[in-house]
Amino acid sequence: MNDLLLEVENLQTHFFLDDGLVKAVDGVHLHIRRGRTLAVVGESGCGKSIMARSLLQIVTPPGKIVGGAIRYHRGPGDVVNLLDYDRKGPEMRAFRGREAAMIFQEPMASLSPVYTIGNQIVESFRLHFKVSKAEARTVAIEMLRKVGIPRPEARFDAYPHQLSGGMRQRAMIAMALICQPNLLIADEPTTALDVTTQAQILELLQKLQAELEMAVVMITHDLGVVAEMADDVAVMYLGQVVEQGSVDDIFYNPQHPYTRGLLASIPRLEGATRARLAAIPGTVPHPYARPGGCPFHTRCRERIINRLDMCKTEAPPLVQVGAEHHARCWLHHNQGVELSSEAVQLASLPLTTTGGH
Amino acid sequence: MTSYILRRLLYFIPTLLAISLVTFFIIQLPPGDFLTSFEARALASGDQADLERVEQLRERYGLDQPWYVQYWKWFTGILVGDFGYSFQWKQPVADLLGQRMLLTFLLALATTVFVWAVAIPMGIYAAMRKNTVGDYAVSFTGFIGLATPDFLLALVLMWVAFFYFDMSVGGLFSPEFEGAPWSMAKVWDLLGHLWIPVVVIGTNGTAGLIRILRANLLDELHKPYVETARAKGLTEWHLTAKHPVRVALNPFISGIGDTLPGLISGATITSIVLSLPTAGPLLLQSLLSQDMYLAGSYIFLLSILSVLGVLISDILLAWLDPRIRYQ
Amino acid sequence: MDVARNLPNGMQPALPADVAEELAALEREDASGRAVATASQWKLMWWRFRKHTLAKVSLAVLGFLFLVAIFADAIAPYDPTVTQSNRTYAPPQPIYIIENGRLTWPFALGLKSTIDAESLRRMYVLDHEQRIDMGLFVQGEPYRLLGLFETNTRLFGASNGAQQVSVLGSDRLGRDLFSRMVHATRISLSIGLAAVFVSLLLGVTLGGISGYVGGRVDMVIQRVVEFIDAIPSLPLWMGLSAAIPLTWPPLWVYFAITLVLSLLGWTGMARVVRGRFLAMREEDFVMAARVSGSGERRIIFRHMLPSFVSHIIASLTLTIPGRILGETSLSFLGLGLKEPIISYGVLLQDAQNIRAVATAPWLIVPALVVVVIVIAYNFLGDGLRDAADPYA
Amino acid sequence: MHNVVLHEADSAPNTQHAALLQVEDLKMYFPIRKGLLQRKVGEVKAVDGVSFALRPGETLSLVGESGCGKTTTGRSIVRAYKQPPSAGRILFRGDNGHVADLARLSDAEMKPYRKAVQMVFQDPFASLNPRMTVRDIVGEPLRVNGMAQGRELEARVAELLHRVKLPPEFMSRYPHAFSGGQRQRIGIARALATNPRLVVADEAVSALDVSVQAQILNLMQDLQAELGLTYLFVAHNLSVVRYISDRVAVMYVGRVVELAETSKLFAMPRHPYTEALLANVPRPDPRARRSRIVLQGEVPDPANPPSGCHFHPRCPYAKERCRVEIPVLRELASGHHVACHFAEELTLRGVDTSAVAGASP
Repeated sequence: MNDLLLEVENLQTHFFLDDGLVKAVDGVHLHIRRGRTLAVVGESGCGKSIMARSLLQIVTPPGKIVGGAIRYHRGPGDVVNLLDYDRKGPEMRAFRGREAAMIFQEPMASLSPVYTIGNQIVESFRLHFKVSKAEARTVAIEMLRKVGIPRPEARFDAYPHQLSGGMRQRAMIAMALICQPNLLIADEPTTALDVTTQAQILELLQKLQAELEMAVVMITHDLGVVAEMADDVAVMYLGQVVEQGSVDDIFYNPQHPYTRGLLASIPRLEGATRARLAAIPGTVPHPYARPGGCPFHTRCRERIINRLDMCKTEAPPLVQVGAEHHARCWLHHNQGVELSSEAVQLASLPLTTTGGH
Repeated sequence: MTSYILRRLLYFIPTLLAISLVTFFIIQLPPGDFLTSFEARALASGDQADLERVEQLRERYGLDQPWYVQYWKWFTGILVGDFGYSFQWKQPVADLLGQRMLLTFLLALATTVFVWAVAIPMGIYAAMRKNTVGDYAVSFTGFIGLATPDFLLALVLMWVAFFYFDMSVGGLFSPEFEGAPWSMAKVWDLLGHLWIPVVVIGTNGTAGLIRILRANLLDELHKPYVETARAKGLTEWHLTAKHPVRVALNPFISGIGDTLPGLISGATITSIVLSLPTAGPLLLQSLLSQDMYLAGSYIFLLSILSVLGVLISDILLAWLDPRIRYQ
Repeated sequence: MDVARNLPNGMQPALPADVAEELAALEREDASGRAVATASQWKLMWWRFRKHTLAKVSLAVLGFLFLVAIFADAIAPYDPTVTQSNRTYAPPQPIYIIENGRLTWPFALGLKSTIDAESLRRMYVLDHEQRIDMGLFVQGEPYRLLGLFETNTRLFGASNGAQQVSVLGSDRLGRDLFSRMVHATRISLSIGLAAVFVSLLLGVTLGGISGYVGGRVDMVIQRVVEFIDAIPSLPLWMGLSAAIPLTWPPLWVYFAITLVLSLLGWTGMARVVRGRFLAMREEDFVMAARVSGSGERRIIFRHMLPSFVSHIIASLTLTIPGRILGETSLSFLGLGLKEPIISYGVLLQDAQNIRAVATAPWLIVPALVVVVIVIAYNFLGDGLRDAADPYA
Repeated sequence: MHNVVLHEADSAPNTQHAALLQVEDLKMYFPIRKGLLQRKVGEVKAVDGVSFALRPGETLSLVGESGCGKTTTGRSIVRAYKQPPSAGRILFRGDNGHVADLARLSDAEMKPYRKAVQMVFQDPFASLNPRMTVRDIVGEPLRVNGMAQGRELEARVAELLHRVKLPPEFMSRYPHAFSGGQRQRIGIARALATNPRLVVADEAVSALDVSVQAQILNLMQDLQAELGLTYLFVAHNLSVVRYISDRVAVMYVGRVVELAETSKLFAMPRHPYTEALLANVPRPDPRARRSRIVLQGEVPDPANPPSGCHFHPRCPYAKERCRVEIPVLRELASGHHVACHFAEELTLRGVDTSAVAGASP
């Protein structure tokens, strides 16, 4: 398939802190396809934001990408491993902003308070394209119009604090899309917004994605947003992708106990009132005290019911459970309960995808 | 913006009044009457001209009247350029202070330029190279600078110049230019002498500003908007210089208000040690001899200079930071 | 394969009793059982502070200097006020512990003095013939230890009480510089603390009122703070010090100078306290305490104050060196403490002109100690500030 | 003390109980001060005439977006602010049947009612004093109200921890040792310490991860059943509200725009804003993707709200009348209150509340 844009293989990003090593991202495999939306979903501390930053290599010390590969398919047969580039080098900087752009959770904090919106939008454009100030301004105002900011000529010279939250996030989007990147990474783009504003921004993102035919990586903790936006979904828990598949696979045929637990525990709008939710017991462990074996084993009902003791000691491999559907769980391993250590080694190899769309 | 500046200028008036009151209070504090001792000396020496002058002064500054009359006469005098009379020098204060204040201000200005020129690059360097040998070197030098009293630095520099270069480093001019009229050669001579007091006075402020800038910048460097800039593809230097440095400089600029009084204080003590023809040594003498109008005018003028510094820094800050401007 | 897998979304089977128990046990494991769990604020701060090596060293240095200040009488080998005309500007007599390449009992050399015929100044050379053995706990002039016990044992000195060793030389009146420095430590360290204590009282009171009461009161106090900050401190200090009558006894002068130094210094503290109060007022846990029925006094003393006491201590530590430098500068100029009080500034008066420094460079040594003290306070303050908020 | 006769909670269908709490035309304005003299230049009308009643044992949820005044309403009721409400009455029925207007009580007069009215906060990190042990935090209401001390207090704290399913041996630990969910349990234990009758839960589960959010919601339901608590549940998330509330009040810029039984409000909203809110919640159901009613604009600033019906600039059904005339909250059907001029004429879309999809029994 030539629709593959970015291929993440066994990505590992670790934080070297005074109090110990935190393996924020610990062996993540992902495929990001052109024109599609991949949602990466998980609870706080699962490493999804660090994973997103690793894609652009903007993780700063004490964090460091310590292993893996990020292959960027620039065109047919033109594949580069981004991790071969120096994190501060010119190739990586040419990639950032131009090929892949990013928007962040808190639009107020993510915009510099002392420069105008226009200045910050043009900055990115003029960095990657040789254009005059006047041309850049025209393009930027056009972009502001496109993201639905009224009176863009006037807003070009406004400061971030003069805009409302929703407008700021639109400005952020305009800033990210000004170079027409192939990939947009959106880190919780609507978490800080009200529901009605969230709906506006989500709709805007969908419209722009279709128009610009870009791939979107959507980082979120909200399964509602995932269901609305995603084509493919990766569920993360403690630095690993525990399950990935199409949005239908994940929502209607979840295979990992964590995904099932998550789906059962989210409150829904429909249904009887004053009902009970099915909670996952315990809390996400502290990153310093990461459990051995399967990281989820301390909270996994199914492990306890099925009396699978290997979950405590050995990390499960990513098992293919459907055409494009994988889960990292012993329950699905064909050997079931008894497993040789060789299988564990096999599991750490990169997964092979079968076919495509 | 204009209304902001006008408002700030309006605040300036009560501050001016308050400073004049405080100054007047301070110069009135020491026990004894300057005039009385002056008179006694004049009587003892039998100087009739001095005795007459005593009467004139008593009349002109209302010295036999209650303190508020004295204050009013003194304050309104200042407003028209009459700073009073120095009993010790037997001259109007304004004549005595003129050139010395000019040199004091020049020194403070030169020092500010020096402080900024040194502190900004060093502070940025230390923050961007956090926890490297370079950072430690800058920070440690800064600490030494902060901890060394001005006079010690002055003495050490003088000592080094005296012993190793056989140079006399006191004063701002070589003896041949001391009383000479201004000329290019004199200016050149001044510049040759100026660097020692500038370094001595500036070291302390430089060290302080390096620390402030480094700390501010380290705070800013972790803000999300820096990450945004990084995600755009800017180089580390470019994104640091354009974004966080700009924000980190804000407290720096508001620091002008604090820096100026500091520089002037430093200048006072350094001037005394280096015997510079600035206002500092004159102040010390006038304080020791309780020459009230001279001392009072000096403290008053320095305070005004400092308050002006705060005013300038506030206006600059409003100009630089849109969040303040639109408040 | 397994049971749970084929259940529809959200449907959970009823758990067997032992499974439920195991889940409950898992939940207990969550809260980290480490010592950290029960560590109080101060313990957490100490753990953080410990990582700051420079701050720890500084704490040790300052602790040592405070010990010197407390036991100054015993540590100083001689009476700091005794003048000796035959030892004016006597150079330091180093203490040797190696003789002919071998370790030996510490000793010093005596001084031979001659009078230069031309300048009429006394010149000194070390007398290699005259070996003076040093001793610990030697007998010297009597004094009162801590002002209580009459004794004449001094920490160290020449074993033979009749001989004199000035390890740092003598000043222009032949007084032993080392002894004078030991006594100066007492004054200079204490005046820094005292001045900061007065600033603390003023700052906490006014800042607290400003932050807690708010409104117009806050506004007035803020204007006063701004005003005081705008006045350059040294000229004002000089003005105020000059107003201290020359006839006052030394102790009064000491207190007057302390007051002068602290009158301008409280504004920083007031700012800190006000800022903390304002921030704290908005804290959820303060609101929670109010909802619980806690009175204002309990809220202030049980909830607010403990939250920023550590910050106050840290910023206090950082203002002490400024006061010490202030005293030193004033006294150096002759406007602060005066003889017979001995402070570092008073000692440095002797080093006021370059001639004196050129002939007797050891007179600069007190300034180096001031530098060490100031640096130590700065490092200590930095360490405390970093540790002050263990929950950040 | 202001004694008032509390009438029957008129909004409750077939109610036999008198209301526990009746809020009448509550207003909370915060001054905006500026300049050298701190002159008042305006007011934020955070809560601008809110009325509702709470029956004993029920849960009423206040729902709305940021700046709608829901949190301020909750906090005003527990008198968490130093200033009293600007106007209106907060009538609370004490244990002995006496009714007091909490809005007008002084701090001292309020004290006995503090025991009966408690609060759970949103942020489990900020709401626990990090410098106090769990024993001191949970025991504080007991201590300051003179209800227990020493060993008795310790026993009561242990019992409370047990109730919120935390091991009593956690008592001597500090908050930093706990996760968000555990901290929120501690916060609940503190709120329960004085055996309150009314608990105001201010976004009590919003800051938690979904898996933990479910635990806390279930715990709160269990506690309500065991202890007969009455909840005022403040939230922005409509899907959370469904699980815990008997009735829901939707707020917009300081006013209640709709108040009804949960199932009715969800199934048949009568206010355009409620309809939009329901339509804008992203559904965790990819096959149910459908066109949203995307509202224009954003929530207005409560310091400077639009005229007439605050919602009119964003309302797809707005007419001229909405711009000029403020709609009053009126009872449309039994127990269903709406503040919209055209509530009768509009047919609005709700959600399906009959199915059990997604919820466990």
